[in-house]
Amino acid sequence: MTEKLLEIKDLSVIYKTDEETVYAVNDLNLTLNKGETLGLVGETGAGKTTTALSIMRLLPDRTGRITRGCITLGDLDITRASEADMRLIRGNGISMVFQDPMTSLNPILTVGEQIAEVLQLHRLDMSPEQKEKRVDEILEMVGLPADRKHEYPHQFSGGMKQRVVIAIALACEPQLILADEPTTALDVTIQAQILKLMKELKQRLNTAMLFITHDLGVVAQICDRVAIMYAGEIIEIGTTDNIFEGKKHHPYTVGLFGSIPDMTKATRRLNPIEGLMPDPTAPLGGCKFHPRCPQCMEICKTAKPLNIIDGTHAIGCHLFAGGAGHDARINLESTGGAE
Amino acid sequence: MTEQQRKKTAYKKKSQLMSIWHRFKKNKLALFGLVVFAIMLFIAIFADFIVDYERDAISQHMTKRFMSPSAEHIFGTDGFGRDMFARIIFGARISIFVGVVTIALALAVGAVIGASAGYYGGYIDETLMRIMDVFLAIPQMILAIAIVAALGTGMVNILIALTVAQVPKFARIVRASILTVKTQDFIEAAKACGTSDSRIIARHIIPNAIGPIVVQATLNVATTILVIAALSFVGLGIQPPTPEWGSMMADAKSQMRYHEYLIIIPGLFIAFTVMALNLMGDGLRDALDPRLKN
Amino acid sequence: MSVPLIETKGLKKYFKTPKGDLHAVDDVNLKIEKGKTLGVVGESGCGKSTLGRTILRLVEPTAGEVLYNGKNILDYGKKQMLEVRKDLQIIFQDPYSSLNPRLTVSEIIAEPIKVCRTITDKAALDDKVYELMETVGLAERLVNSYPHELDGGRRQRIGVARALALGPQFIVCDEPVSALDVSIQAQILNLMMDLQDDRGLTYMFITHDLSVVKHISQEIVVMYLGQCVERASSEELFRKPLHPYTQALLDAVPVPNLRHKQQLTGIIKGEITSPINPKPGCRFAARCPKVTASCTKEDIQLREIAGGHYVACALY
Amino acid sequence: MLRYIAKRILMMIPVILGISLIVFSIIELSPGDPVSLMLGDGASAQAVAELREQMGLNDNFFVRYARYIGHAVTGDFGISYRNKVQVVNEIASRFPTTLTLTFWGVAISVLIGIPVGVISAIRQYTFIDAASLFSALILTSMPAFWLGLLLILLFSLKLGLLPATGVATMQHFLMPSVTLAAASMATIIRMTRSTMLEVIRQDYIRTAKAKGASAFRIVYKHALRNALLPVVTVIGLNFGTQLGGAIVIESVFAMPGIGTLMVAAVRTKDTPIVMAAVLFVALLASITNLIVDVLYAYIDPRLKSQFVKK
Repeated sequence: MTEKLLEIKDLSVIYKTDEETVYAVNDLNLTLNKGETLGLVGETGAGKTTTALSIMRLLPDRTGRITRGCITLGDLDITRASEADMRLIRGNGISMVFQDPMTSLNPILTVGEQIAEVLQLHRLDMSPEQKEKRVDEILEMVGLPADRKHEYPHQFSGGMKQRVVIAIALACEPQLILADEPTTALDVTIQAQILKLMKELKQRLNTAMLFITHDLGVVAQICDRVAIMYAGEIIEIGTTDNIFEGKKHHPYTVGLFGSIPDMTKATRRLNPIEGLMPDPTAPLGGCKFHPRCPQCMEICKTAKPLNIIDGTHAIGCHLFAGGAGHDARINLESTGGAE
Repeated sequence: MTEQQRKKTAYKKKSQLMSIWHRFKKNKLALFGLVVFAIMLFIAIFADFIVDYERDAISQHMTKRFMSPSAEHIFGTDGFGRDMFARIIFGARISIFVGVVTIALALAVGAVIGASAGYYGGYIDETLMRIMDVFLAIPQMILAIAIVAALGTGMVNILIALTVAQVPKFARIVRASILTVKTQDFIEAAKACGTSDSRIIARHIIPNAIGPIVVQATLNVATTILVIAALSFVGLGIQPPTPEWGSMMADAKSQMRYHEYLIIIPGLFIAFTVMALNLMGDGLRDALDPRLKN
Repeated sequence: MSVPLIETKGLKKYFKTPKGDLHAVDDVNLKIEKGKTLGVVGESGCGKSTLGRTILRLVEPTAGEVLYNGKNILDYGKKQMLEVRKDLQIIFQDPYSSLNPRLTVSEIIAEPIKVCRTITDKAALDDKVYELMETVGLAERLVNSYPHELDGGRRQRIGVARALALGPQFIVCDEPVSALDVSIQAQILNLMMDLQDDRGLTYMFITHDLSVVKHISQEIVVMYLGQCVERASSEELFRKPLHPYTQALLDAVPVPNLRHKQQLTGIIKGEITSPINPKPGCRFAARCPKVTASCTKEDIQLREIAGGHYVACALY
Repeated sequence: MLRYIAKRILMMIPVILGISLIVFSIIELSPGDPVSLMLGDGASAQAVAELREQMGLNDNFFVRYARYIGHAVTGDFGISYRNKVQVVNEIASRFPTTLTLTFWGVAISVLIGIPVGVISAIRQYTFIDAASLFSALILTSMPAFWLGLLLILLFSLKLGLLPATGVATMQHFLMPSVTLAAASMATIIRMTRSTMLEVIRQDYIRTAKAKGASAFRIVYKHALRNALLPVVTVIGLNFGTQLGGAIVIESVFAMPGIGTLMVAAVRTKDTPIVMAAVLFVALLASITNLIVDVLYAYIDPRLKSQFVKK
């Protein structure tokens, strides 16, 4: 039996500056169940990071704004929570792991201090000795010797820094981790180490994870479900099996897979999607993908496509409108891990 | 004209100077600075057409001493009965001239030193920069005073003193901007097709390094104007009776209790000129800086 | 046997650092046949970029030879070098810093031609620029745009056009697609392969992405801390990797296919160290799961194990 | 750490020698003849020749330079041409005034400049930010001596609150210190603001936010120290400028410091005094820079770990 942890409904986020308004996320719906890993896949500018920052309510102060929708974690409506409540959630209920381990640690504090800080903020009942013990414990959990806690970030390599960032994220055993391209900046052998670590820790602590990446290979390794984002929308979502093995796909998903050279067989030409992402400052009517879509129809230019359910699999595309037969307005939230 | 050329002209090339100007224009403060400085420059250049140097700014009129500002003498007269307005506008000529020429010279010399150090690196860089470090260790004002002590006061000597004191700073700035550009891949791309050193410097390095240097030059004209005034104020700069803002204040210091305007007016002119240059420099930095943002 | 287009013999590049010599490229021997692509893979800091630059003499090597059509270009004087530069070009990783922001698209593409004076007539030069732009798929309306006005994919197309401007024989491609999104990456890869087919170009393709390198190259060199640890045909290397480092590298690549889902078991421990004053012996020894006493005694040479498959490992 | 300090001190020696060589050469260029200055115009040719020989002025440049340095390290900077006293005594008697003035100038500029800069950054685009930027602009644009004169005009001549000249009490130092502080305070405000704004945009600040740290904690624990590191360097470099400024300000407030001594010496061509004063000030500036550098290496763990062996 699965239990809902996080629910995003009709989320829209814009970045507004004096010159322009960027529509970063548009009517996004997503549900994440307890203990599950959901991969959020898309190219640069798809709105993946914006989604994560909205969940943390860490959008840039002056420019970023949630214009519509709500995000609920358990009973708490994050979009309406006070800043004080949010502070209690961050680092405690939800943690975040960032892309670049080189810059995401404070250069003038020891790694021990930086891990201990989360405990100081959220574990008020712990004595200083208990906190110290917990720091040692957590460092060893992420595969670093505890006595290195007195060292500064510059004394660690990239992979080790990312372990420290993960230690910070896990210190309070949160229900949800938002991992924003946590291995993109790392070399492949280090990436494999970190992925393995995250997978093991997640299982051990039964934490849910929203794993943001552009790498379908990484998704195949560690995700239970996958959501594919394009231009601020989720255009396809399903179990990893649905996405990697399923017969029906959104044309963008097809293009995305066609762009990666397949290591398992020899191909001479790749089949990429032609064209570029639409301009995020000028909202596009109909399906966001229609200017690049090889199977574009008249209806695609005007109407927003429906989300067609096929068990655990949903695709936002008119091509499948006649398919499995269902009502017009279908939510993605009920598609979560039904097996 | 071939068909291709016709096509090329159809897609007009946007001048980068124009786009910098467009961004600069948006900054109202910078535009204000530009206008103020333009006015000062205009006054300095055409001072002779506005007032007569000998009669108004130099000759003493003992009957007209300490006249408060009035319609006849809008800024009043000083302790020798000279028209303050005339002295102020000729003072503008000196300050702006010395300021601009000093920086131009310091920039020219500093650019040669900094560019050689930055481009060739290694031993040349090391030697030149250690020498510059020694000069930089002496506070600019002190170095200028020491040179004045050796050469004596007077406009040319002040110019030399201030230039020498500024060279190391520009050598450093030029070197730093060249080093930043030098590491970029497009320099390597140029080398890969056999581009000569001189062409790399002229076409690839200078156009990309010039921005921050121009900004620094503008801001340093401002500080130099302050230094000239200060040197003249303590009596080591431009000597009386030549009208200079700082020495005018030194003259008036003993009478300031009763004739505040003699202190306030020249000070305001310095402050406005310097502020105008500061605003322009900041505006220029903002217009150039945002890495040619999209 | 025909003379390879490019060959290096004992190529070394050491950089002086305050802590000692950094062995960026240490005794690399390789051959690239005309019209083929040699892939160079390795993790950051393995010296693959320096290798590419050393071959082009953008960095002067410490020792060794670089043979182009059988002649050592390191012996060339300035004038001869200028001539040979037309044949040897480079495409960079970073589409931002590799284009001079003060020049327009057409100026960037025309620059190598102007420098080498291969075309002096103004109109003919314009024609050539348009032709190059069309070749790489740049719309002609972009002719007077500045690089910062364009996206990463288009900028990389400019970089390709610039490299093609002098009609080169050989191009070093230094991670040309790593900074790009997958769909754009695929567009550029297709373009490069088409160009190779049309013009018989020879590539040295430097990358850290194993799936890309397999896709594009016929032969692959695996580098670790400045040394070449394995060299084989692309197919052979992926089918039968011999060096433990190559094996680890292949195991670590996440494959976007559930049937090949790795169990994340064959992961090697530890991290790449710095190649400053390396100790004798195999540089991978510290991380190697199959390390033996003989690994750290003396340097291990690259040896041919099977036809065209070379490996530097004490196990074979 | 000690090794680092020792190394830095050793590195200072060539710089100081360089400074002295520059200053010595500059002074050598001066056209005036010290002997005729000392003996007056009516001296006989023989007396002049004897004194020249006695002072060693006939030796070549390097011999004289070496002799000067040789004497200088023993504390002998020669005798003032004008009032025939030991230069070193003259400098020593004037030095405390200049040092006190500079100290207060630096203290005021740092104590006001840094907090204002920080507040300005964390309240970017508010009225406070605009006001502090505007004041900084005004302060950098005003000649310091003019500000001094205006203060005298207001507080001494009009209101009669503070003494206009002299150094007798702390009150005497108030206006000069504020005047001296003004310009560098403006520099510190702008610098602190911009580094603070830069630091706030760093990834590790986002990490801190994601931990649930409060805005206040983020500023004082994560942003401030990182932002202040470059500011510390600027304060050190500014010290030299402050010393230069002190010279002018001493003139405004008629304070018997190195500055007024130097100005008078230049006017009367009292070369030994000018040389010694310039050397002294440059030395002081170099020592301050050294202290700041060492301090910096101590605060910044990235530098510290290079020198401290565990």
